[in-house]
Amino acid sequence: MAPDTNPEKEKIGVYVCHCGTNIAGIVDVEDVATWAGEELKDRGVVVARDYKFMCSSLGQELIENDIQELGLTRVVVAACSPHLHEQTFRNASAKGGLNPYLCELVSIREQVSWVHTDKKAATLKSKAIVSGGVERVIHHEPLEPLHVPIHPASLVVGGGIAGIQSALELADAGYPVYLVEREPSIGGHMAQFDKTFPTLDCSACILTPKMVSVGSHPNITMLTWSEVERVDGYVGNFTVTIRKKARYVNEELCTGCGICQEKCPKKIIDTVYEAGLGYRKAIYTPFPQAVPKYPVLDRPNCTYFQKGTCKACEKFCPTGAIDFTQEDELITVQVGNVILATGYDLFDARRVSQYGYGRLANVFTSLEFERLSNAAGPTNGNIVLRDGVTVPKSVGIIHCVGSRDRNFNNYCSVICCMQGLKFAHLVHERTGATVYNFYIDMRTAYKSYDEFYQRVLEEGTLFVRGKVAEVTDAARLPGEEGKLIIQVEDTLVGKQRRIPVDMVVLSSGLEPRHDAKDVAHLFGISCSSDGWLIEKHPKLDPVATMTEGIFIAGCVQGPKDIPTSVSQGAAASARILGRIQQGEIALEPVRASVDEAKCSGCRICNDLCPFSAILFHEDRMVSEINPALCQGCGTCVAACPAGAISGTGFSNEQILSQIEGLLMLNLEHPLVAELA
Amino acid sequence: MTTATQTIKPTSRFFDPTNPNLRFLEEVSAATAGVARLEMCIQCGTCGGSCPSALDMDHTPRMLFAMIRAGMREEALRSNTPWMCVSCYHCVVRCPQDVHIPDVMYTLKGMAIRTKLYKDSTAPDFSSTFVDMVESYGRSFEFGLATRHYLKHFPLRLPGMAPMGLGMLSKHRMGIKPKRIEGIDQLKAILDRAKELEAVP
Amino acid sequence: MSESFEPVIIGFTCNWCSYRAADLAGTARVKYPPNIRLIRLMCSGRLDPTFVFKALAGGADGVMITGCHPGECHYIEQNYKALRRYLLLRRTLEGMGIERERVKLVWASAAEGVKLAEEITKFVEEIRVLGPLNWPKWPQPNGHHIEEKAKVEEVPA
Amino acid sequence: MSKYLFYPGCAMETSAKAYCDSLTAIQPILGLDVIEVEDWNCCGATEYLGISLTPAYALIGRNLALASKQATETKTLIASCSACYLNLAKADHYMQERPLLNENVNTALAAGGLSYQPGTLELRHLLDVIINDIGLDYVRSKVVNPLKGLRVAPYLGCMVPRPDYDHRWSDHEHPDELDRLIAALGAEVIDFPLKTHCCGGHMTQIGPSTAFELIRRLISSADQYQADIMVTVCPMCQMNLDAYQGETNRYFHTNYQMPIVFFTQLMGLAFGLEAKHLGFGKELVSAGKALGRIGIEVPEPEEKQARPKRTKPTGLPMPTMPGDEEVN
Amino acid sequence: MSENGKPKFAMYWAASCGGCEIAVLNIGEKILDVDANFEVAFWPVAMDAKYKDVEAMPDKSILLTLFNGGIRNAENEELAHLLRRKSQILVAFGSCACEGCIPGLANLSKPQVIFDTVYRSVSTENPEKLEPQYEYQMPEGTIHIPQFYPVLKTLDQVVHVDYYMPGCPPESHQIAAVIDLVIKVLHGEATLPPPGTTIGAGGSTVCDECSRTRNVKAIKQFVRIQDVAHIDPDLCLLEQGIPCNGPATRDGCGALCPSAGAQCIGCYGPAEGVLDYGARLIAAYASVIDSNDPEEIDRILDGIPDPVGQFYRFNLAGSMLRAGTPAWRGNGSS
Repeated sequence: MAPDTNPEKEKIGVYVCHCGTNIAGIVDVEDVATWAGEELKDRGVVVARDYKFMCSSLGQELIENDIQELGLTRVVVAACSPHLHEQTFRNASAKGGLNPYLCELVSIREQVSWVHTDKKAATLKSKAIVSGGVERVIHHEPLEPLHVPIHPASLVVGGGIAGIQSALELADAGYPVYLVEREPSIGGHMAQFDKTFPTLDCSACILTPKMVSVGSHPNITMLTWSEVERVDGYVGNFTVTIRKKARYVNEELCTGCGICQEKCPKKIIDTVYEAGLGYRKAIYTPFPQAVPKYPVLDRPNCTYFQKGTCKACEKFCPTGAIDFTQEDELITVQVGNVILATGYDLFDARRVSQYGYGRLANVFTSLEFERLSNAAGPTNGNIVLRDGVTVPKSVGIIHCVGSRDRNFNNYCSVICCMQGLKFAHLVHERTGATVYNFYIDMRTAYKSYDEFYQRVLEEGTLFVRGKVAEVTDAARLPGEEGKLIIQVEDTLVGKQRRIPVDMVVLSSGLEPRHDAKDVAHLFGISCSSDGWLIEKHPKLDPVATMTEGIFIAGCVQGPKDIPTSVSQGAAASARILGRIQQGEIALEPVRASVDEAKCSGCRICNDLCPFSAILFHEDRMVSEINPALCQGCGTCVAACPAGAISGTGFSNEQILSQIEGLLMLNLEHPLVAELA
Repeated sequence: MTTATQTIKPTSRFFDPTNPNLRFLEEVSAATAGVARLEMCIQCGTCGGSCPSALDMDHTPRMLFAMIRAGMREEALRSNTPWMCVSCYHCVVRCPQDVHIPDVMYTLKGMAIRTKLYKDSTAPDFSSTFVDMVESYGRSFEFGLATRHYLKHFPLRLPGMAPMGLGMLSKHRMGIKPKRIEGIDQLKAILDRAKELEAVP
Repeated sequence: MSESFEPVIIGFTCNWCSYRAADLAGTARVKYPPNIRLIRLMCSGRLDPTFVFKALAGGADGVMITGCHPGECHYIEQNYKALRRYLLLRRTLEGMGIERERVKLVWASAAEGVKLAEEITKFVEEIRVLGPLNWPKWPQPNGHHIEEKAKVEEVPA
Repeated sequence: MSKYLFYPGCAMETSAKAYCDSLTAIQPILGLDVIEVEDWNCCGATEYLGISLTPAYALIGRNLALASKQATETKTLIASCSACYLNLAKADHYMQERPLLNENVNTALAAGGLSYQPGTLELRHLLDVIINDIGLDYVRSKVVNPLKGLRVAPYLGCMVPRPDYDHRWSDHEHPDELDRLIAALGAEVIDFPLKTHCCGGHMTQIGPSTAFELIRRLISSADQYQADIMVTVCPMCQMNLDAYQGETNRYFHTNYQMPIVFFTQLMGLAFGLEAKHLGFGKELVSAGKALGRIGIEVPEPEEKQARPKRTKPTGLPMPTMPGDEEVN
Repeated sequence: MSENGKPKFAMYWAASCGGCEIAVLNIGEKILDVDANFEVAFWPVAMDAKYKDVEAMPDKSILLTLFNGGIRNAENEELAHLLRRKSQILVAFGSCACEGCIPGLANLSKPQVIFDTVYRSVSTENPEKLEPQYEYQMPEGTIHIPQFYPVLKTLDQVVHVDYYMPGCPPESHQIAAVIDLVIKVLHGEATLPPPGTTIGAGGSTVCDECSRTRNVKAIKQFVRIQDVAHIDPDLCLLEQGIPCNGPATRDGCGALCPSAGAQCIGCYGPAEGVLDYGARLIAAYASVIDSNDPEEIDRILDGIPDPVGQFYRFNLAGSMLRAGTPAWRGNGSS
């Protein structure tokens, strides 16, 4: 054993928190403290106190004073979860002049008083937990946080509104940004919309200026039609490899005049920007305000590439910018931090077959409707049936399509209610048709959202509370022929209704990108079970992730509306700016290291590290761990057959002693005998 | 020590055990095959919207579940809703909460029969007639069943049905003699044992 | 087994998922039996079989190992290492005559406070059925107790 | 050809004689080798469950137990009746989901010296086996007499695609398996919107007016699409739609004459077997008129265009559906 | 110090095979140095001796005692205490004394089962079904044989041990080195290592001395060595799927087995500071299994038919659990 960890030498202070009645209500805290003071003397406990609120300034001073007056060398606090107050008590210890890592916080609230009902058993368990903490803390070593420098450049992945906002914030603050977008243009889903709720400003009008300033910003390097291929390194110093897919258009020469698109003979259904409702050419810019203005040649659909002849675009290009010989480029950039803003996919409404999307011509998805109602869309903003001419006289809008449904996605997609209301308004405004909204619960919880609901009510939209059972064209009653019949229980009436309409719009939910898991894996972060990327803390740290230096913004983290996406974009940037200005960042010193004398070079550990922190020295035949890359999971420590790898903060001695402490009292204790 | 055994009984966690009304919900869930998930209903009405016989029901399934939740035991058991269920399973595959609706309907029928709370005896009788047949022959036997049942419940419709009945007979689509399985005693033994088990809650 | 038998169980939790699940169970006031005592590791991949031996030899009747769901590990894939070790460990314990049910691996995400509580309740009952392990308390060659190695102790027969 | 255990169900011997005969007739052609479960009993239909739970499942349990005793060469048990199929599958499923149910059922079975371990058998419907095991290519290869010109409404009913515990069907609402089978026989399949809607089930017995409405919906819809004939996979559906069609007409003062036959009967015809060996003539609404066309070239009727067929509009593109190609 | 001025040396053979004694003799003429520098006070194998003679010696009068073998019965334990009392330096000599070794594997079985095997199994010629009795009446009076313990214990589980010398048996060159050291100490040319140290062995593991090339490991299958058609002579055995204990086994033997083409079976015990030898191997092997699918992992693990034998062949009595349930639960209590 390391000499500095012998109980005779250590002076340990134990502090038991009442947390008001949160703990004291179930656990006899005085008893726990007294017990620790007496029974754990021989383990080095010199003082044990209980106090109403240890986390209060007075509680903290208690610790500071004892450290100074009694010369404590270790501190154990029995209170709430370390995830809440570990930092608090480490700071208190530090103020008292003790290395913060010599303080251990054990949880007797989340793990005892809140989950148990039997006072005696709870008190007993608390004692066990305290003795576990004492045994553990004996083996703590003084540690210093690791400091790593922060590279001033940042990477933003995804050119939707969240990514755009992030990029602008960082760039305006004067730091370089690489913005990577997989489509030919930035803009994301917002660029497909016509109006935005609840204010109904024209989406393009508010988005385009932002897109333009991204395009022209001196600090922003925009990489569209590009994808991140590889990420190495760690917070402060990532090396990112980006594939810039061949555009077959020379960006130096292209003026974006658009003649190539005009002349291109190949017409393709545009399933991305036009949501499958319109057409594009094989060489195209997805929409007129696209940034950058250069078109992209879609190789698999290009007649020349497939058949070897055509080259219409090349013939007609006034500046000779078409370059069929172009190839993908791999670009490598150095960045200190990353923001992932890769957005969402629209739920595929074909999966809800009872709504007939794909089978029944006049059932539309929300994105289709956005294009339909968009002045720049395939129908120039005329809301018509799929025949392209007929204006609907009645429209049914169905909420919660694919959301709040165990058959598809459990979660609420947040935007669908407001989207449905927006559609209702647009239909009403543009066609004067009768509009029905079918909803389970109307969720309009945000500034001036409910006012919009009021407005739509006022406009005379008909609301039916009930999840639509099916949409069919099987006429049964008079007046149903040739219509789409929406069959639903009007739950407020308690009767089944069949409502014939001309057009049905499905307010489809939001889903994680089909490749969200790969992205997460690429950047070393994790997805929740429903596929959204997991934030560090759902309430207190929504834009950071468990991996230092990787941030998330917008729908990649979960369904949300435009204002929230924008706020998150800005928030993520603010977090990064703070660090860039610090110049460096302090990391938890929970790290593994190899004792070279013991290492036999068996190489068992070499492949175990997902962060490639372990390298093998062929010459010395030993393995070594790069502390900056090491994330402290301890897998190699557990795996080393020679016991040559040790981990700070979670060493074998610490854990084994904690086990011993926890088992010091078992439930056959007299206390328990009485209870039995 | 008691805490260990008292904590979390899967069904009781969701409810306030001090409210007797809620017991009915637990009762129904417990008496249902599979895991009923009745407590998960969000009252969206998918079931009522999907149900082919909803129009003939006193209450839509959704309402019935609300009544069960409210502890309206008698009203719920008197409702004709369970008897109108045709077991088409549209509701169950569409239910966003995966509530096992048809099975709950079966449970309610059973409860109604035991407590004699059904309004119209047609359906219960048909079921029990059918079951009697099965229990004494091991097979169902349309002719006997149809005649017995129709005589009792639709005497006026019987003449109207005659052509159908005769047609079925002439085309040998109905046996006149019931067919009995060999292991009928074995079957009886099994069913008797099962009934004893059913008796204990 | 005497009615009063209360199993002692050591639970190993992952700092990122199951430990947070335990916190969540707390904040949600979900109840579970007090028989389990949790230890926080950074990751289920940190789990050294030594810890399990230590717990069983030290008086625990069962050990529960918890980690992030496959594919959701905070360290990308370390929970799979835990899975592999668990499977081999179980076989070894069986070879020593210790019921495989005494060591259990459970996946619980940070959101699954209720699930964790249910799993703990289930496990406590399972161990209660198995009865006490009563491993002889021979002193362990560990850290500051090393001197105890010299103590002569009786073997229960 | 692989063997299968077979649970015919009560109706096969009586009301669904046609189903039984036609199946027996096409078996050799399909190389479908079935062993009937010995001394099987009624599955309880939809009735027993409503009386009491444990006995109902014990009743089904006996069949599963008997079948599992015979399950030496195969673990697959096929049922030809949808209700039987569902009851068997459901019992097996719930016995796994609810240990208590499993315990009770087995305690009951023990009284008859039987036992059943849920999950032992694989429960499937005849149609599923023909589509997925034997395969449409094989079926096509056996067609000598394509049913050209016959407009068929494929009617699957409820209990085959729902609740579909082990996800055998392409869809709960609009599965295309039966459509593809009929198409393989050379017939013209109408896109029947109510293909999985309810035939009225036991309502014909306990609430005729309800049942008649459900029957009307199906028949009239099939009629709107100008189907010559409706095909079912379930004795109960066939019985309700065929035997009660007359009553329904009287009730609504309509005069539908929609023949309802089993898919196996059409397969028999397509395989060139004689109608009389396939149980034709047993249906109350005669299929004679519709069958008149079988075998003869049918001249395209002029008013074909007038038929309400779901046409893809020309204006805006339709979303592509998975498997669009092969279906059309 | 004895009258002839030579310090006393003792060696005792408890529950073990005797290989250790041979190993000592195997050091060749070095044995003469022993004789030159020591007076052999007690060495039952080498020379006749009586326990009472030892008891008669003053305490601490023996300088160096090499104790080999585990503590299986009352006699072993009695001698352990006796020699502890009489010796200044007590060395747990060889795997048996250090960690139980092969005799320790008996800790997996109840004593009764062991007796049945020894006195009643087919391999035993015992027509009268004789079995030793702890007490036996003779005309001369009652005679006793030592009590048999339910489990075998390592030496340091009954008395305090100054040094550990692992190996089954310890390699002769290591023994020689240790003897040289002690003699140097006697002549004041060296000092003893701190008590509790493991002597006559290295500080790393066998791989350190193994000449086979090793790479990053990803194991798809485990095979018993006799089932391998062709063994690559230069490649790490573990990478060939052969469960080699080298990675976890203390070095000092010069990687004898691996160089001879056989897998290391772990006779030198755990590396410095390791608390449970088997645990290290379980963690190491499992970590490098190349699969995330429980079924497949289980299939791979089937390649290790006897995990306890694989991981605890030499170490069971010295491991954290020390025994299997049957042994310490005696005749099936609970």
